[in-house]
Amino acid sequence: MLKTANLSYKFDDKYIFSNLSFETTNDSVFKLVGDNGSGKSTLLKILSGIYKNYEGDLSFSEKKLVFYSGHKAGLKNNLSVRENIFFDIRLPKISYSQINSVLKKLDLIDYSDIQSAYLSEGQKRKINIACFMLSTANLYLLDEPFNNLDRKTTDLLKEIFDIKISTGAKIIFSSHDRSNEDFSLIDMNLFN
Amino acid sequence: MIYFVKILKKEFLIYSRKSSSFISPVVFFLISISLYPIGISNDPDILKNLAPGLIWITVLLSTLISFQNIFAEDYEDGSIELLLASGQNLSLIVLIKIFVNWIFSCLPIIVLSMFSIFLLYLPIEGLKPLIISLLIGTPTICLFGALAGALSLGKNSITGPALMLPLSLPVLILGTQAINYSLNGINFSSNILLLTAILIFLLPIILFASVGALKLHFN
Amino acid sequence: MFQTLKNFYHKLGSFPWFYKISGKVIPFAGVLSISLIVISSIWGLFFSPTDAVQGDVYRIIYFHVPAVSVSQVIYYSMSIAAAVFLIWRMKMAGVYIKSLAPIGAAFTFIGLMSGAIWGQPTWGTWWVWDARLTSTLVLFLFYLAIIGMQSTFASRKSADTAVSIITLVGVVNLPIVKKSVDWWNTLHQPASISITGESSISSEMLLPLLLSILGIYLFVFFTGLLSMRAEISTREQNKDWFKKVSNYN
Amino acid sequence: MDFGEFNIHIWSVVSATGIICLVLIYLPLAKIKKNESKIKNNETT
Repeated sequence: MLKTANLSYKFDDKYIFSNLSFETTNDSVFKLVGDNGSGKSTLLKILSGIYKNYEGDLSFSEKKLVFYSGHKAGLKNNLSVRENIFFDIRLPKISYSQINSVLKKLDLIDYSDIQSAYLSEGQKRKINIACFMLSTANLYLLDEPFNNLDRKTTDLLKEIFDIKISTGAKIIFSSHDRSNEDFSLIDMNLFN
Repeated sequence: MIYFVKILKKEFLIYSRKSSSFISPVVFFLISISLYPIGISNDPDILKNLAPGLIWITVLLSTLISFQNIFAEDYEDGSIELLLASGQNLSLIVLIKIFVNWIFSCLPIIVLSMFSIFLLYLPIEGLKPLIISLLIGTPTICLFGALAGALSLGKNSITGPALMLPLSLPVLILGTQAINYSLNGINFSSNILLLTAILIFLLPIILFASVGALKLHFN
Repeated sequence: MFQTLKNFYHKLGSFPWFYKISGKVIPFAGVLSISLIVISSIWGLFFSPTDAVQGDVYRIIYFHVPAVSVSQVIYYSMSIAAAVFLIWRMKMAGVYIKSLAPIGAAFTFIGLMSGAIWGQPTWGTWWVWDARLTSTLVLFLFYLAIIGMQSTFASRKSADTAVSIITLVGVVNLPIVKKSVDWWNTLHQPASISITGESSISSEMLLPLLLSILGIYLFVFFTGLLSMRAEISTREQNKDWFKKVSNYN
Repeated sequence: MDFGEFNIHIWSVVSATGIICLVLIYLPLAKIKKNESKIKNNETT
């Protein structure tokens, strides 16, 4: 559904990456690998529509419903966990029972009425995963989703990947872990 | 549409939870207003003449504190990135943010400015133009504040507020003049009309400019 | 005709071309403008007749009027450049705004300062809050804001765009400021003082004035080219053409 | 103008204007010189 041709991005006069060409036709999950500063986050931001000043072509074959998750989760400190999910602008209208079932899976149900300022970093990551679970998008762009996750949550996230794929969605996520786990690789180092 | 209602509710909730957003302008306003008689003079005649200008300038300065709220936190926590990724009409979102900010930072001050009747001996016939001119003038100031806030995002520089003050000069002049007119028994409706005209004229321009300025940080 | 204009536009947008041409033009512009300013100043200060009403102090006009007029022209030209930058993304327009803003601020300052020094002996006051003076002051504040905004952005392009936005907002707002102060003033002060209100100027005084205006405009052209050149030399430091050019010199 | 009489108003304007103009010329010139010599130093080392 997504196709790029000679995609380049420059900050002032310096190219972050150049002539990136790939296509997401057959596979569902893409792992974006590359060294620090190779432009992984930048590429995800371009694909999600945050950065618009790219060069080259970027086309979507069907109507895209993007779910983007960056380094910053967009959580509001003075909203509770439940409110943060309920008012997340990436999600469609959802009910509290839906939120509760997701929070249960993530072991966050006891914290659902606590303001997110009092949560640990790992728990804040889990709120973002909860939004990921509830989303009905067809293109997921996740910036380093597996970073600093415990074993259990990592497994859960992989499960969610499978569920999302079964609905026909595509997932592109970045990682600096090069070990291949049956994901198609997009190697940023090749495009510099 | 559901999307914008959601944002509106979210903004309301955030502002109402964040007590500093509406308490600090109010506290600043009340303290300044009660300092003027001590600092300048407690002579009712002198204060009466100065009251329109003093109130307007104090309102201007106390709203200044709140303009950092409009975008700074959203920028820090990544919400603006999510808004941009959503592909929705950003100018409407910015308008909602300015509106909520106005309700929480300007509206309480406008209500409290009635106290100037006691504290600054403003004659009672000046109250009506004071309230009306503040109600119509402060949204324009919030617009300028949003532009300044969007331009100076991520930096705690003085450039932002400093930029906004010369821009709001016409509003200040027309606002104080409306009160002075009514104190002198002159019809002040032309000033109110001009303030409205400025608001309507500048609303799309400044909104457009603020959205542009906001996008500049994601380029 | 259109084609030549288009070619010229493209050439104007090219940094190497500008750097080459400005290097040739700058010495002539500099010599011409400075000599014009010196001639007009000497003429105005020593040889033009003394004013019947104001005495010798009126000679400040040879500095005041050119500075004020050029400071406004610079702002309007900057706003045109801002529009060009925002519409066609011409990099040179960004360079133009950034380089001309300090010059504009300097001349606005000269205008305000000379006005105050002139006002003191003639009106008996340094400053009057009338529309003209207030809007010049606001103009000065806008220049300062434009200069201050340069450092707020990481990317050069974003900074240029932000500055263009402020410049355009300023150009919309300046007439409003001027008009509103006009209305405001009608209540508070009777029109007792006006800068241009004095006797119509004689040709012996007018000639050096016109000369000094011409000189200042040329001077702005000269320093404008110079600081654009300086700005380009900073921005394009790592470009091959710039390395080549600076090694030849 | 009477050469014997020193008019403080005029001469303060003249000197301030002169100084500002000189600064306007000097600053960009210094910047250009610095940037160009920087390149030369980098090339030789």
